[in-house]
Amino acid sequence: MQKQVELSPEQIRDQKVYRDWGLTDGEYDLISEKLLKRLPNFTETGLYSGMWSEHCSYKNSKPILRKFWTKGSRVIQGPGEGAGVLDINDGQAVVFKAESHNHPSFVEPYEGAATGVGGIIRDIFSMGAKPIASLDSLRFGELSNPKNRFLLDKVVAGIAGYGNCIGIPTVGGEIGFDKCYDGNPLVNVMCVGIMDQADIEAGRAHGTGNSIIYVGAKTGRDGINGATFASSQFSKEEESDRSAVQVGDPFMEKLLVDACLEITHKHSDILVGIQDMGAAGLVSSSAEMAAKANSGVDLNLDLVPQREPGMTPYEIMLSESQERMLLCVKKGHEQTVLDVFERYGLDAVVIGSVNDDGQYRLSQHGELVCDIPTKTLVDDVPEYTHPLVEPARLKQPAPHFTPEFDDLGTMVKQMLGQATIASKQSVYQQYDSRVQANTVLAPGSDSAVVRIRGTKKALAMTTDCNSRYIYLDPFQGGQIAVAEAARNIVASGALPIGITDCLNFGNPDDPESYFEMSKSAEGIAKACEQFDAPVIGGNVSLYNETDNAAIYPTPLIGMVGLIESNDQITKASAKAADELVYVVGKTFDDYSGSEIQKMLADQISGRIEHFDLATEAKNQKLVHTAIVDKLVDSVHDISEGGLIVTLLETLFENELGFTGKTALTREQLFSETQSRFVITVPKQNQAAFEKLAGDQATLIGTTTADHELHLELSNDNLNLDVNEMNQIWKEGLSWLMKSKA
Amino acid sequence: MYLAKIYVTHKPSILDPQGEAVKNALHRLNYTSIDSISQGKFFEVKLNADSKDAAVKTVESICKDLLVNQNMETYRYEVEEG
Amino acid sequence: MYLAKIYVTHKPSILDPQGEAVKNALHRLNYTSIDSISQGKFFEVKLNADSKDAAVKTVESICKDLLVNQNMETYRYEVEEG
Amino acid sequence: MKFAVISFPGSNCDWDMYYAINDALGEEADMVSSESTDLDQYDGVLIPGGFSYGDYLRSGAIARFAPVMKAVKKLADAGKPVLGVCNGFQILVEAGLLPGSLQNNTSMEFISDWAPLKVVNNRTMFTNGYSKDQVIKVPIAHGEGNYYCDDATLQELKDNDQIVFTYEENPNGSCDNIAGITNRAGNVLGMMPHPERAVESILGGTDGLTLFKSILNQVRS
Ligand SMILES: Nc1ncnc2c1ncn2[C@@H]1O[C@H](COP(=O)(O)OP(=O)(O)O)[C@@H](O)[C@H]1O
Ligand SMILES: [Mg+2]
Repeated sequence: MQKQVELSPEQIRDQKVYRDWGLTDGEYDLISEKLLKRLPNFTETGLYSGMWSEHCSYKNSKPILRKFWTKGSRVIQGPGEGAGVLDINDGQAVVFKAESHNHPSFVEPYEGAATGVGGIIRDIFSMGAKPIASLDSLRFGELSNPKNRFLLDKVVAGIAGYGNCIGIPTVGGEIGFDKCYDGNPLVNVMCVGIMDQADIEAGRAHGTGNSIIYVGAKTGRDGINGATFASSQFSKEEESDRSAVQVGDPFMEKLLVDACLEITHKHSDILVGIQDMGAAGLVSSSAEMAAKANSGVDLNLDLVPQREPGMTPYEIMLSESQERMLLCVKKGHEQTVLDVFERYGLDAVVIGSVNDDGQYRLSQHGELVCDIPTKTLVDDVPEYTHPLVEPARLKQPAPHFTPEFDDLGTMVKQMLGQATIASKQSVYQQYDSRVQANTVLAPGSDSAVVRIRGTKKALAMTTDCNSRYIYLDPFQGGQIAVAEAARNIVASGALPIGITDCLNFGNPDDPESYFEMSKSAEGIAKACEQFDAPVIGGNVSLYNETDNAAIYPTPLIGMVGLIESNDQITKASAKAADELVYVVGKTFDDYSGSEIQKMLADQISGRIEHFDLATEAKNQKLVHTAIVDKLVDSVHDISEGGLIVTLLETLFENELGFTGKTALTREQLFSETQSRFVITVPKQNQAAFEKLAGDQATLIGTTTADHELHLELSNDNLNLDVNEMNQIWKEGLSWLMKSKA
Repeated sequence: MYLAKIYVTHKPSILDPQGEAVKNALHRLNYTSIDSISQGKFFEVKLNADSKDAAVKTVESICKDLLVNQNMETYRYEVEEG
Repeated sequence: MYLAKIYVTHKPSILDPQGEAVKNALHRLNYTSIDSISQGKFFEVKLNADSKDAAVKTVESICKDLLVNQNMETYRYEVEEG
Repeated sequence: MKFAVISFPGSNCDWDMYYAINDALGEEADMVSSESTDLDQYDGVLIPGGFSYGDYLRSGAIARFAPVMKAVKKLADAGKPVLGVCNGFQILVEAGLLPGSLQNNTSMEFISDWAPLKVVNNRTMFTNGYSKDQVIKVPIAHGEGNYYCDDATLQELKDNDQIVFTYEENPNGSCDNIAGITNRAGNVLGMMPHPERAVESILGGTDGLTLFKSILNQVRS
């Protein structure tokens, strides 16, 4: 037995050991002088360090999160619970949330990504909802670096390994590559669930004497105090973690989902509250459940199922072992709940009870090892506002960039093979996107669409964030992230109803980084109101820096849209030859932050121009109306790579061709002006569509059956074999992955 | 030609869901005398090398580079002529 | 308490996609001296038994019943007190 | 007709199968736990996909010992239809109801996609609704779908017309492009592709529905 000798309270104070755990001198003084009026012991100090970490307390980001618009007419549960809940009519609700698992995925990519998926799924079913789909959002450094190829390979395998086994389809996502993610990959995952509104659960523990039940995997020394480490910067020397890597067990979680849903559906009368054990494990779930209900808990740690002998209270409480849930159950009814879990072969144990004096009390081996007011763990965390300083690059943006290249056809081919542009099929074909047999649009279209069985409704979902724009202009970039997500939602025939976010940023103590965070949040908030898509939950991941080099600010937007009638579901691929092809929205010379700028200049720079929310909303409305009026066959939004990439992607699936003419320049084919779509319209709808569209859409040509593209431009002509382009695009990513050393 | 036998096992504090599942299955089959079971990997590698030392060096480095996930696993090996 | 070490390998004539994949990966990493590689499983089982003979008997039968697919795999084991 | 859909711990396509029968086909299916021991009231058994017992050790290896498997054998011996899809196929193979084994895909990656399949034998109780050599489109989603058997077994499969579906483009390295086989008697079918995911046009096609209709045809005639 490795019984550790724990430091005494005085040693902790004198040696300032709390600093190693991420508590500042000020925080420690607040705890000992004001909150406890005594020195906290070893265990207590550990609990504060976990609960007061950024990851659990949002102490640095709360002022920013308050900027978000969270109201909206559909909101049933906004930010604050495990996940947000929106009304989708007929007494049904959708529940969703996104979560980051950046640091664990860098340390151990397969398990880090897998446990990220497992964690976000627990947030969804702990609300009482059945998880119906997951999405991911990934960022890596360039694939020329073998470490990044390794990370991509393993992260994708981890997401697939967990999602496929548990049987929740991974229906969409996105991947981007930029140098700034070297050493700081981003792994964000989002999960969506549905439920009857009557079944909503809350993470609360109240009612003196009610029992606290622990269920699921045994507690081991996995990811001890991971929340604290997730809230600190990497340095190169410290790549190896002290505690054991967390390993996911999707089989166990499948049993947990089924068992917990059975309890929330059949025994809601005796279930007081339920919450997953995520960051800061047992302490955060139990303290939060109690604090929300103004109560306290008494827990006996000897009863906690343990995988290893000799675990200390600190280790037990701060372990981040996966696949565990905490329930509060009415006194006298414990057996009913234990029986359900037993039928699923799961460990479930009463480990304590709710008290009415508000204390958070832990005992082990007959000794009281922690006795502190529960609220001090959760509600008394100081909040920090930080100075904002506008980064120099934003004050004086670089001059306008104009792409220069020789042969247009060659340029198109190079563009299609870029990691960020090329098809992600080699990734998403590793994800079971159809299990549950509800997936209408699997990965490969603009947003994923999942129908709701037994109704005419369907949900559209997407993850988006072009961090290059946010780097160049946090406020407009934040708006664009939301606008782009909405554009993808609308393209599939849906209307946005809400978003979740994952705010991936650098060190908040850096005023420039904090400025980016603050401004982009303002941009997101503004755009959310415009598209009637409130923020109902999210997650913050700060300190994404290695040796002081920060990532581009990357506030991921996960958006969900509602389709009232599933005959409106629209795909990105053109269906047939002889259809009219229109571009909705105007094209300007917008190259700042574009893929072509990155390719030609090997960096991004400049000012974001020609974006405004009103135009965006107007164009989206046109597209949505045209879909509802059944005037269009396909809709594909224009994003990275510009019009030419979108046009080709429209043709690929059905091996179509295109002939047309436009007043645009050849350079403008790569412009990334926002608020645009490529749509195809059957000829018989031409008059009706043009009447509706007015000058918002421009006819550029027709689809043809011969898989050739002929496009006349104001300063060039483009002739391409569409199938050849398809091959370059389809194989681009595998090719980059295989260029292994 | 040399033959290397490489044994890869879980580090003790790392969760081994696979071993757990196999143990539970055996218990259900009434093998109640099974106390614990851990599942690892076993590689047999044939390789060319100029000397046993050189072979050992290669084996050591393929373990580190590919066969073993040092975050979670430990390994040992035997190399013999064969 | 007894400790059994069980080694499960593919029958030589049977396709071993895992071993192939590992070999190819090693070749891509420039370990061209690797001639062949086969990947099997390695179990460490702790079990209670009255005698070594009894332990061996149990090990033999859990192999046949569960651990090994005799269509494709062969096995060997060592049992020791421990 | 009354089917049993067998649900093992870790099955995750059990409800998909259940809905395919009850909603799309319009027949009756019950969800039956792998702990149950009696299937006498059923006319056929459907073993769904998923990761029974996590697919730890080998896929299907632990499931084969579930109490229900004795009853499945009994029903198969009685000549009633038994269909195993994906993990169901793996379980049938481990249980010895079908020959051969299913190994890792040669890419060592899970693959999820639509796969064109050729109906090699349309004279089985599962395929009488297709025409011979018809190419149908059915989703695949598996990491261990690489069918393998020795040469003698393969010859037997051929001689007895036990190969029912083959892939048009081999996604996993399976021998002779095998996607689905029956037992010698023809009443036990194992296949990696998921017919239960291709039973409604909104999901991308209905080629899988024909398989379930074929079972009905056979039983009714
Ligand atoms: N990591 C991923 N996981 C799942 N699907 C992905 C992933 N990356 C991209 N996709 C899918 O590929 C398609 C194209 O993605 P993307 O280029 O990001 O679309 P857009 O630019 O329209 O947002 C989408 O259907 C998306 O869901
Ligand atoms: Mg799109």
